[in-house]
Amino acid sequence: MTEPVIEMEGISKSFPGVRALSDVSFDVRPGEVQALVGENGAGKSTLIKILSGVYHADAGTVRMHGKAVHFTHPVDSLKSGIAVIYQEFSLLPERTVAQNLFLGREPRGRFGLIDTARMRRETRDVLALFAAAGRIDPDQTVGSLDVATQQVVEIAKAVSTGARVIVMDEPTAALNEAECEELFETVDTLRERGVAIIYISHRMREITRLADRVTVLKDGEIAARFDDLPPPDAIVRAMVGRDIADFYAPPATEAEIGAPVLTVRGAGNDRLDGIDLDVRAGEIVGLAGIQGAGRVALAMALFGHAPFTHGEVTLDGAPVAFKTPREAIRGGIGLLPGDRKSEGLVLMQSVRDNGMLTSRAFAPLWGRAKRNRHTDETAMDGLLDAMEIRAASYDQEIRGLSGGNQQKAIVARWLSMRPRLLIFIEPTRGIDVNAKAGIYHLMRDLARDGAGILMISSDLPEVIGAADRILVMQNGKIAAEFPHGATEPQIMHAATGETEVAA
Amino acid sequence: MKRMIMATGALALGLSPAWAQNFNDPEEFAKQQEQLQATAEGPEGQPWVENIGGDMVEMPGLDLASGATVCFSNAGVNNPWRVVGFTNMTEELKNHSSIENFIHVDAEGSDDKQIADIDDLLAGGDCDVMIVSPNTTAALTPAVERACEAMPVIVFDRGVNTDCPETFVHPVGGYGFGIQGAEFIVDQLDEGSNVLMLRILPGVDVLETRYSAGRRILDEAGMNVVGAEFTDGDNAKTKSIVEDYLMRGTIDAVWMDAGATAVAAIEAFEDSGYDIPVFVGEDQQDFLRKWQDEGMTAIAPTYPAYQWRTAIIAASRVIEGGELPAPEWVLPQPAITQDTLADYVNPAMPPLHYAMCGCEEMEGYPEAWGGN
Amino acid sequence: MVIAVATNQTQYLSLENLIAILGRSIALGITAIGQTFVILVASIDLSVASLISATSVLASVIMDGAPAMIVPAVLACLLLGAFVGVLNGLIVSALKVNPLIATLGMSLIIQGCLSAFVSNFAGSVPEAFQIFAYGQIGGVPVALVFLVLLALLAWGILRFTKFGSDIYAAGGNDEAARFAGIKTGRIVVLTHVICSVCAAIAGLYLASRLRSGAPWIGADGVYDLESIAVVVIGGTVLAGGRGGIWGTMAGMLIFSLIDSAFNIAGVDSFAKQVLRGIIIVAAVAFYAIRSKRIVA
Amino acid sequence: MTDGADMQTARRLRLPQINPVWVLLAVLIGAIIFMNPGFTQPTGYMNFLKRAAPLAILAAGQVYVITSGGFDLSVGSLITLVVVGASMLTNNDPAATYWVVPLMLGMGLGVGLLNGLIVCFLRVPSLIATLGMMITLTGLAFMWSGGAPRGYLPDTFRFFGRELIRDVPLVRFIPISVIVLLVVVGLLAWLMHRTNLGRQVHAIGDNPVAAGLAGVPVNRVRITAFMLSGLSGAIAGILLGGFAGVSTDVGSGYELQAITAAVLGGAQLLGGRGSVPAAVGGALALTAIFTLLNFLGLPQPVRQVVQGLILIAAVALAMHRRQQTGT
Repeated sequence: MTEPVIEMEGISKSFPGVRALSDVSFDVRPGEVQALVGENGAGKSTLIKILSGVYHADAGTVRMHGKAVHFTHPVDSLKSGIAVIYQEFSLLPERTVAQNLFLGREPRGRFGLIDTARMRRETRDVLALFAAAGRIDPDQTVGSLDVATQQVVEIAKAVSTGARVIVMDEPTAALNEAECEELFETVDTLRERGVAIIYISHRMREITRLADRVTVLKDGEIAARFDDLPPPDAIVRAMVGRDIADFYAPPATEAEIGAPVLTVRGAGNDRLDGIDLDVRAGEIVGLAGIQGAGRVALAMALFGHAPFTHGEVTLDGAPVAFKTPREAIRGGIGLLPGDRKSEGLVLMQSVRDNGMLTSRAFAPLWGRAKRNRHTDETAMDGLLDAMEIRAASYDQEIRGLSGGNQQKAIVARWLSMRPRLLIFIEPTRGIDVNAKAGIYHLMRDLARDGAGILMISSDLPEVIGAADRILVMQNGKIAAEFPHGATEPQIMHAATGETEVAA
Repeated sequence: MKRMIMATGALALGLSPAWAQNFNDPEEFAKQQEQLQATAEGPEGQPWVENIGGDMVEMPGLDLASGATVCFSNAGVNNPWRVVGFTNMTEELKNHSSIENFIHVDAEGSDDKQIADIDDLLAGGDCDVMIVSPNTTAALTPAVERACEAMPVIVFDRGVNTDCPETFVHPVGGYGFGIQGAEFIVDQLDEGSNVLMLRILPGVDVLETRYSAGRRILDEAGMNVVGAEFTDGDNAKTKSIVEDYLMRGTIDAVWMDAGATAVAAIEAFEDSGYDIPVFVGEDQQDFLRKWQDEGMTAIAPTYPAYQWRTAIIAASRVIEGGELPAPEWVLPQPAITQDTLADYVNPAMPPLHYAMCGCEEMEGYPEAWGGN
Repeated sequence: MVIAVATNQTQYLSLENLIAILGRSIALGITAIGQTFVILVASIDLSVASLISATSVLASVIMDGAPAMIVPAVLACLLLGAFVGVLNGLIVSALKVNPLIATLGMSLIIQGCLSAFVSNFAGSVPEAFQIFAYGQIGGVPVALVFLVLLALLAWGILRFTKFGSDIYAAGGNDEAARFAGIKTGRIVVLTHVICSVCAAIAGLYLASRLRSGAPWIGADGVYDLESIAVVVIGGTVLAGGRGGIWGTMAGMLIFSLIDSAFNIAGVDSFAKQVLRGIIIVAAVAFYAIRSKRIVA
Repeated sequence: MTDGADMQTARRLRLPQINPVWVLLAVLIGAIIFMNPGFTQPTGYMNFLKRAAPLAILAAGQVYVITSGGFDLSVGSLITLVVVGASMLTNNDPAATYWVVPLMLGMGLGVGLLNGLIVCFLRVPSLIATLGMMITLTGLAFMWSGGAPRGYLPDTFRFFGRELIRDVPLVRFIPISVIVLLVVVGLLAWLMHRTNLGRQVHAIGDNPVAAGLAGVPVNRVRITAFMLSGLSGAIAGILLGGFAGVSTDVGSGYELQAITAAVLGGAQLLGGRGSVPAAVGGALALTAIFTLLNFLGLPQPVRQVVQGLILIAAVALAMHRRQQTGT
């Protein structure tokens, strides 16, 4: 076996009031994919930040090729060949692919000026490694690329720096199945080229598909280390410290499913076409499809954010045509956006304020903030308590909470409005396993109370596990429908339109 | 070597106050003191065509096929005095058929802009005579020199450092203003009385000279100047400053270098429950009315706005030919006193109308000046 | 504006006139070039007007009419500019003070220091230095040539150098730039230095043009707000990362044209001000309305 | 971050809860009293409050716009327009006050509405939109009056800014403007901190996209914030006109002072955080600084320098604290 590129030994790190890592040892070898798993807050990010020089460890050593190194800045680690691909892309949308790839280390030509020709040429060379190369023009601005392609650029950027170690932090968070597969192939390519890969993910399927070894972190300590690929159950058990038998809530019984809450007939706009859709009371409808298939566009059309231009929509039997989110909310629709930080939360406000945001928005502008027609502070606190949100106080700014607790606060926001139809977009993105289960059960409880639920997710096991019925979108149309219990390949085929028409 | 030291000092922004221009010129002080006493030559009751002790030059007149175009580069109409003055000017134009076109460009108080304006006029306009009211003296000198090469130029209000213009129209000056006010205080009060001096802002030559003259006379008479404060010409600030001084002690007289905020200063006494002391204001209607209504002991030195008429008159003499006081046309600078107060108060006029406008007999009076 | 130009077209479009129009706004143009740099990194500089006053005074005091002192005076002004730029940059990047507040504070400090020592025109500029403002090369004013060269240099820096690329990166996404190894703090400081040095040059130009420096010339010209308006009208976004020099130059040209056209059309200066305000808003709305971003 | 860390920070946050602006204000008042014991007399502190009232009201309005994520640079010129306009309209007719005052308040609301509409629907950043408005309003004030004030303000109009209620027990007298200050600030503070409007102003300044998707009427709230700022400008204008009479540059510089006051009070530029009482505290502190420098007999330039230093220091300190507490 080859020598490790990176060895981290006895790493400890404390922040004021909390011990983030204690005595963690970790290594990764060339040509392997080392999966790093753990719940949110388990210390994965802290470990990576120490590796990349963002934080400094209180104790312990980091060795690269056997030599102790001290990175004081991410740039140091980058120069030594460690590249980190963060969840939030670090690309500049206004600049070209080539400019982004060589950001901060542009090749110089005469008089120290940037050698644009060489930059373009080398960009093409690097991109040639990737299947997506054909879709990318080095002179294109990154902003004009879709998310998956942007990620390719991001990885290409890491490769072009000649990185020997690439850290991928939940790289599939924004990708659909087909794109995930493309990414996996890219990872395989990198592995063959002898790059060491640290792969952080919550998704067991990706880990079983990719990982050579698995390290599980829990509460800042190593909970388990697998030198061979273990069965997924073992990983989950190590992560959460117990078995999760009832990870997904049980599907709806026939008796629970009621009359249609929402019907859509022949609706469309510039991104959607011929949408026919029913969501019944008590039912969770999963919406699958690749990125750009129109799932989010459909949600935003229903929600009035980018309305339908034609077709008929009824809500509880009454025809509706929402032109703004406000109208949709007033009509009884709620929506949990896919990007919590930028679309869901008002980060500097308190947990309670986040929970009461929508109910206040529909109360008189000059009315008292403590109490409105939908809820009041006591009721909201009760709701937050019921969801077991962990916060020092509901007066605390919400940005200090973990992703799962933040998501619950947004759910509470909608619960107080008692919507007829609730649309979840990527409800568990970036949320740890325990919290995921909580969200699934919440959705089911809501459905049982008679609401219709539309869930958009790029995580296929999640769609399969949580939904009573699965719709697959492709090219702005609903391409197929499956009952609970459909398999991943079936859905994949319908989403990509590669094989037989779904039954 | 000295300059190097200065340079080092300046680098640290430690510019020595010695660099400030000299606003305490005893010769000029004496000259203006004398001019205040002098009798002006010219028609009685029309101070805007009178002049004090100037030489006359015979203008040949311009040989023009049609009516003349007069271009006016104005420093700005950014204060009420200039507004009144500019109205005087446009009304005066109606008396001169020889002036067919009048082009007015406004520099909005910026030297840089005024230089560009003059260049524009030289390049694009077809001016026959140019009137310049310079924003500042030194900065506008080169532009005026260039203009002189192209056409006859008349300068008024502030001067320029060149004698190329046909004439420079101005009243007696800042020292004269300062002298009139301060001498009034000295006449009214005993030695050692408390005098508060209120100034608009530092650095403006016409205001600095008023202050230096006023200060000199007050000091020489043994008055106790309790403070000299800048008000920025702001009513609220003026009132606050006076209130603060009243909390600290009595004030027997207030001397002001410009009267725009005089009423606010008076109100500070009223609102704090004090008698109004001896006041030096200016010829704004609101001050004059207050003076009359409250029966104050006051004087209003003036910086007559009628000089704006004189500039047009000078231009027309250049065009038509005739006698022109040159190189300077010094206008009389009367102060309004208790004896003449009634002649100048006019409730129909706006509060910041300058009574010494010499405009009462003009055709558009009072509507053009905002009166009723 | 178009009507005014049209009715006066015959006399308006002479070469002399065009040069006069361009020459109106040299100081504004120089300042705006510097302002473009700071706005590109999502900063802003409100201290340029005071700095222009300070450097004009400094130049004219050091020169004090002596041709031999031109070089030291110019150097001193550029140094002062660089110093203020470094301070602004450090307050913004190291102390993390909102640039609007930081440079507003700096502006007050500079103006205060300046007014403490001078209250009027101080010193004088020798004939030789007046060439900067009044000299001509083949009928074209030296200052105009200088402005064009400065714009070309700025364009070259932004387009062809690593520094230029770093500026767009730091303005577009500070974190991404930092993780790419770009020392964004240093970039912010450097752009502030460029901005302040440009303001210092504008101060030198004004000293040359006015033959002396005075502590109010920057404030009188409203170079702080006008330079920002020019940059924004030129399509550079206040949020940083997008825009360029030629837009700024176009913005400057628009301002000059407005001024000249209003002068010729004889628009009363108060109405002129109203129109100017409306034009600034309209020009920015013209760009902004097409972008979907929510602004505040 | 783990939940444990959350609780830790929350606990530590509770200690320095008191806004530093009150400490600053207390120190300044102490210094003023030391310099001038007369300040403890009603004439001293009532004059101080009377003088600070317009700025305090302005800051209370400005904090709405700042919290909503914008700037309002137009309030200074709005003050000028109100004073000049009122003098033109009343024309020294005491009876005119009764319709001119509401009209001026309406004009303030109208200017705010226009600012809001430009920002919301023309998508012009508020810095530029209100800068354009500032230039335009100044021009309008001059156009309306022809460059110089044309009328007097009758005493009925000046009542609010100039008159006192005498023979009040304990304090001897209360200026009307101090009563106006208390009423307006109380109202604005209540609106900001007790009503849905206030919470939503915070929300749209914090994250306009999220607020919009949560159903917050972003444009309506933003426009309301601008209108309240405009209204506060009009009220400040009525007080200033009453205090000192008519001039054409009454309002100049007030917009920056109002922003400074709000920032001293801890309002976060670009939105999401702001407090009306603290902004008023900022305004009082700023006025106290000027008063103190006045007592010290320091010349104007020094005052500028001190103001600049305090401005930078206040924000730098706030940023430092924010980083320390990790919030």
